[in-house]
Amino acid sequence: MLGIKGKDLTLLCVVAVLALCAPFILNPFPQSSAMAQFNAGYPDLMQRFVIFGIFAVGFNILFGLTGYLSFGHAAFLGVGSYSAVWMFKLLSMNVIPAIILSVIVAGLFALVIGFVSLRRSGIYFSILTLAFAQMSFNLAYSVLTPITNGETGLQLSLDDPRIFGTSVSDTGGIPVTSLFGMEMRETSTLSLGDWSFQFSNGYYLCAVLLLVSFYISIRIFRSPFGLMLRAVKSNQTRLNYTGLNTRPYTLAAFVISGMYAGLAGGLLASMDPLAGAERMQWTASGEVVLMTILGGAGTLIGPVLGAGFIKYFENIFSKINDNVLHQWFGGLPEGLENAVVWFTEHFVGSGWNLTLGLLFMLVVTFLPGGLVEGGTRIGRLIRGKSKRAEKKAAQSKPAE
Amino acid sequence: MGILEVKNVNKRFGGLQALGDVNLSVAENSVHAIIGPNGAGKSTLLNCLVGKLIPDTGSVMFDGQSVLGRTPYEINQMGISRVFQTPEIFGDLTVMENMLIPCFARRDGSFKLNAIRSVEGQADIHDKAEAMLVDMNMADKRHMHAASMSRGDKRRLEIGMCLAQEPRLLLLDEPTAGMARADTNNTIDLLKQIKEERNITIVIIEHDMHVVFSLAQRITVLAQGSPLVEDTPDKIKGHPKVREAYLGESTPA
Amino acid sequence: MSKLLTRRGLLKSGAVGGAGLALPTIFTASSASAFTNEPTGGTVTLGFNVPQSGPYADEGADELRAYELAVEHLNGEGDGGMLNTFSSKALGGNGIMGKKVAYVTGDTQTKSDAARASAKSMIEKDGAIMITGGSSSGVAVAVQGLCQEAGVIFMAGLTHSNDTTGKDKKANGFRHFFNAYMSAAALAPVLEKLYGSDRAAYHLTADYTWGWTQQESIQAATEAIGWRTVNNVLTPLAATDFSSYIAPVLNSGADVLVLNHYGGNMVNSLTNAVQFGLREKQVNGKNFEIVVPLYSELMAKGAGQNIKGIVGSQNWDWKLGDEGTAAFVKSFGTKYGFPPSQAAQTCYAQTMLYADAVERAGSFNPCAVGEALAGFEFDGLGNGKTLYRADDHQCFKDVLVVKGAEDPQDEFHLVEIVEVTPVAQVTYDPEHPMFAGGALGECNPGA
Amino acid sequence: MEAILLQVLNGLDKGSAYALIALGLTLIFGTLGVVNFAHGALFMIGAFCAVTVQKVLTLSKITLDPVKTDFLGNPLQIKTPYVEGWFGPEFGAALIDWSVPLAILFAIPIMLVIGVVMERGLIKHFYRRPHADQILVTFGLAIVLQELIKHYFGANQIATPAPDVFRGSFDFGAMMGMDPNVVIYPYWRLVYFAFAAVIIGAVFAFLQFTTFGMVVRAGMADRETVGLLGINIDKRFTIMFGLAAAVAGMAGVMYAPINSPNYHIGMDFLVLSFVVVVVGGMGSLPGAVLAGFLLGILESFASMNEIKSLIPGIDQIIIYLAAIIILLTRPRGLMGRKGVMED
Repeated sequence: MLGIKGKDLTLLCVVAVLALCAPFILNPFPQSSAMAQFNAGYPDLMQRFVIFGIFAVGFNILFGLTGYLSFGHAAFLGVGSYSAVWMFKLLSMNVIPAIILSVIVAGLFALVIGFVSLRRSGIYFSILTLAFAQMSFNLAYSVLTPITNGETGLQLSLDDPRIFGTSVSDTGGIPVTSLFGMEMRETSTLSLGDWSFQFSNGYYLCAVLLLVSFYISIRIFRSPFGLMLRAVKSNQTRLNYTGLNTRPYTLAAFVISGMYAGLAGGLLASMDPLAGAERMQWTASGEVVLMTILGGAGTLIGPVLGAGFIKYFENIFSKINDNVLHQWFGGLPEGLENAVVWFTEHFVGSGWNLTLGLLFMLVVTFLPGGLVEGGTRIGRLIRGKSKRAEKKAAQSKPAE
Repeated sequence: MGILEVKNVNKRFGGLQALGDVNLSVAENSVHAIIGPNGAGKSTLLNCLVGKLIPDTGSVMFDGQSVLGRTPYEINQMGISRVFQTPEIFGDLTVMENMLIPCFARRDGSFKLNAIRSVEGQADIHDKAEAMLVDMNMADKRHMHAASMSRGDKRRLEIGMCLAQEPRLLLLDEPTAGMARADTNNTIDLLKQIKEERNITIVIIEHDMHVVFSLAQRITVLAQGSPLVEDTPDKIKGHPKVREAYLGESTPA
Repeated sequence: MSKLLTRRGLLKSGAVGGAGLALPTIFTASSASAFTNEPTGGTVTLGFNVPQSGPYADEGADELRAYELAVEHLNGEGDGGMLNTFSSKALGGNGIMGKKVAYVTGDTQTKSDAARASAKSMIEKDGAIMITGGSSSGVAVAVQGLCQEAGVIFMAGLTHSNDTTGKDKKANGFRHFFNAYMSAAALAPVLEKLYGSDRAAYHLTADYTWGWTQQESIQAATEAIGWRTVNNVLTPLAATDFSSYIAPVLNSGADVLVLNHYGGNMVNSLTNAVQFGLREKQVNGKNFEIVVPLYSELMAKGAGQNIKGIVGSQNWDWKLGDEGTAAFVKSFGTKYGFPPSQAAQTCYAQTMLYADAVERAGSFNPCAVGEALAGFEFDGLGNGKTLYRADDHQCFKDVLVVKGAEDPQDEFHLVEIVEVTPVAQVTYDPEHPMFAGGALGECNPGA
Repeated sequence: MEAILLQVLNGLDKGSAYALIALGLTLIFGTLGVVNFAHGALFMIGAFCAVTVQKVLTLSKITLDPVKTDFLGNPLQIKTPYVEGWFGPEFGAALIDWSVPLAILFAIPIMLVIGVVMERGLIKHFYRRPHADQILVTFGLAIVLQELIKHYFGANQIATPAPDVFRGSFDFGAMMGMDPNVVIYPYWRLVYFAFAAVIIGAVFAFLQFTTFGMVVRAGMADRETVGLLGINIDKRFTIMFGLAAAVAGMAGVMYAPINSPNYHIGMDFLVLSFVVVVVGGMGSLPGAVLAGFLLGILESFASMNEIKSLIPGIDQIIIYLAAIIILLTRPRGLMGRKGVMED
């Protein structure tokens, strides 16, 4: 089906089911329970999961396959966002032209940066991409403010000269982004007893695009092009002496992953029409690197898992304050309650970064293949089969 | 006129004359060996043939076309394949995938954005790779990680990958270096078989005289960057200058 | 947290998504409520969105302390703080309109993106009816825009850029903090008094929107008292070492250095300037002076000894003698052991003002609340008589000119008040060129 | 002319900071091949050694003032540092005043231990892992260290002044016969420059002239061969890690008076130090130092008003622009070795 089969097809179906049912899956706890804090099934976060999933899937096409570690991919996401917002300002509130433009602009930007950076490999390549992205960020924050609106970020205003559509909506506000009249922010709520599930148009647009992106990524992984990219990672000398020119292959991978980043940026802007310069900072580029490695570089599903993992901690753990903790541990004796709260406070609220840092270390130390490996191990445990020998053979890295 | 014509090639590295006025003519469909002591310039010469090094002066013509100024992949696309001293294969990929790559390179040229159709879906390439694996006697290893194979198998795979490109000239850089005797013999047999079954010119650089004398039709002896003699194996064996310079025997007084 | 059975995100209309799903339960059509996150249970949820990571985390922590105190007071716990001195008596210590006040917190990371994400989660997930907090103008403008679209009220925290209530003003957004223009208007007469009217100023300006608006304001105000502006040099946000910007100052003919920096930039540039010994130098026969237009307690702490004698402006200071300030300092100091910062006071006041406006409007509807706040005159929240101007939702009140203390008695006395500039002197026309170009637009209740 | 001289001075000073940080990083990253994202955190911990020493020295005995009151109306607490009680007010005050230089003595052993523990406990297991894994684990470590510091010292910057004698600046211009105040430079920055020169010199001498250094240099060039000689290169690499941490830490201590440190100061320097090391060329210590000074001087020149008015915003990007140009014209940076971290 769809030109893919076996495990890949299963994987795509699993991702499809997960993505479509996310509003249920991410809201497992009843509203009134103390655990409701851990629910992640609200539109903004679900959109972020999916959008950063797309970003990471694209990054993985470059990094996972060719091994070229770009430290400047956030620049493409940022450029995508800016293009999309400009499209909303100038053309129309329909998300389609905005997303198309953001993919194209990010692709062109990636073509230029990739063309220059790919003249070097290894760490030299990483630093070149980093340098380009940092230049973009610094300029966007300061000198380019007329285009980027600098510190605040580019946003819509009431006097945008929109060619198709109005500058001001009927209610006197700024028009909202839509897909042929279907508003992106529109959300329906389903209440089932103490549970309530939110279905947002925007989320479903993102989810569909994630599936498309994921599908394309599978096709690329399984194509001769994907094979060549893996060959680039494995042995460039042999590739050259097999009559293949590595540069166009790596450049194509770079541009494709830049376009994925542009798509993610365009979607971010479509869900919430604001493009901030921080999106291009090195920390943002570093984040997608971390997502990919954390999930499992070079695997299909890993980057999506990594993206979800990091965004979950950023958005859910940072919101747990001592007030919440006292509610949770209110049943304990006073002294113990305070001790537990004091201890837990290190890891939540303003300490969410600490938890994330510790988890990075734990995952990479004990699960060398990232979260995907964790999944495989659990799967093996469940099936109860010891495939250790087989696994070892498959994993052993080349000695030379 | 041979298929490979090297004329007056000079190459200096700083103060060292690595190659001095090398002339070489390799006849089509022959096996030509280049021997010489360490530092004689064998590898430098080979690197000049494949575009890794550019000679200071002189010309290298392959089938009437100059290879100078072309990159390794362009020269390869002209029909020259190279086997390295240490097998250069795609260690992270399976044996089958290793074999697929040259097949694609043969069909699609140096770059093609073939990103949608799956590898499995391209039956012509698949069959060709499969056939080559069978030829190389490696079909049972097709799902193995290339890096986890023995040195001899890696060499066999590398040669197979070169052949899959259907080159007109195959360059072998000490193909049996570091191999056990059994592997060496297997490699010799394989090369003999290739010589018999395929229309292909082979240039081989080798230390192991056993290998050289069992394969080569002509031998060039390099010493200190320049050709000492060129002749048939039998003549070379008895040549006094060669014995002195290379085989390390002093000429009887 | 709030125990609402149904919550809605940024919704507009009917149950489009659910039409196809034949489920045996109710899809709550969003039109059921009149505005976003209408509180239906016994609690009302406020969203406190402050920096918890990044360089402003301490400022964020102080804001959060103030919010927690405000919630206590609103719910009738503690000593009531400024509730007792507030000129409006609508609040009775029984929550807001009888509903107990609950709150959620989030981390802005001082990034527009992260701040918006955090605010969105408060609105979509936790059902927050009002968002407040923040420690930079970029964040304030970004979150204000979001609240406008989502249909909730935004009560800005610390934001000093003219744009927040200038070209980026929004009907749903309100600012209690003062702005760059007001700083300049308050500072100029004091500077004239202290340093004379024949001065040449050299500006170092953080190269982003807030820095520019402050520089523009200060330049205009100082030139009006006869100063010359020798140069204005933009410095990168990421700069940590300002030596190469400061080194040429002495030789430029300027005798005053104006540092249009905030936070880490300000601490570093001031430290660097003092290191260069600028303050001991004589130029044009006058003592060289340094001015830091926007001060904060935390920055003063970070710069340590270097702030001695340096003049700047503040929105509020705990050493003000009025009744409201005293009450606030007492309840804050008793609870936390140190006096509140100006960020804390602004955040506390904003929460009180919001709650009071709801009570007076008799509704949580943002439009009703906005109407109650617009043009509202009050006293007793620490800044004396204050007006929430209807034209741009900016508070007008006295502005403090302060100076780094020469010999502080303890770490809480790092700055001393030089002058309290009366509100009349810092008031400007809503159409002033520095604020022109935006429009409040219509208030948006969301639904 | 004066302006140029001034910016050369500035550049040398900035450069010495960059060079010092890059030197430590290149010992780990350029030679051991470990991508150490925690290097900035080591610098930061060094700076907090200075903060800690200052805090310890100012630990105070509290007495109540009979007259004055604090902000809540309670009697004012007067703090007298214990050191002033023990050693007399004068010597005690001098000790506090000199807390930053004193912190160097304190920082060296601490940083050595931190470096060694870090290598033995964590990094050791990652030598043979892909660089990506190294990035993840060291980045995680950096966050953890940073958050711990934030938890105990707060997020705000903490003023750590240099001793009083180094206040103010030296007038180079006057010395060279120019007008006074034209070319001035703060004393503490001159100290920093001299300090950096000494440390850099010491590290080079150590690697050049000791047997230990010889083995390490050989090991950097070819780890396996040295291992075959029966020399335990791993142990020496551990010590190298400690050394690198100590260099980073000392750089941090001495930097504290220039910019009041906060928990984030390491991250601010991290990216920059990577750029410096790579521009210098992987595996080359002299390269890292050279690149540090070069980028420092370029950055200073770019911030000159004359140049800024020519190309607005050039000071925002100069380091990155220079890095790009250098890496495109010199494939392995200024002095990089072939084959180090090129794949």
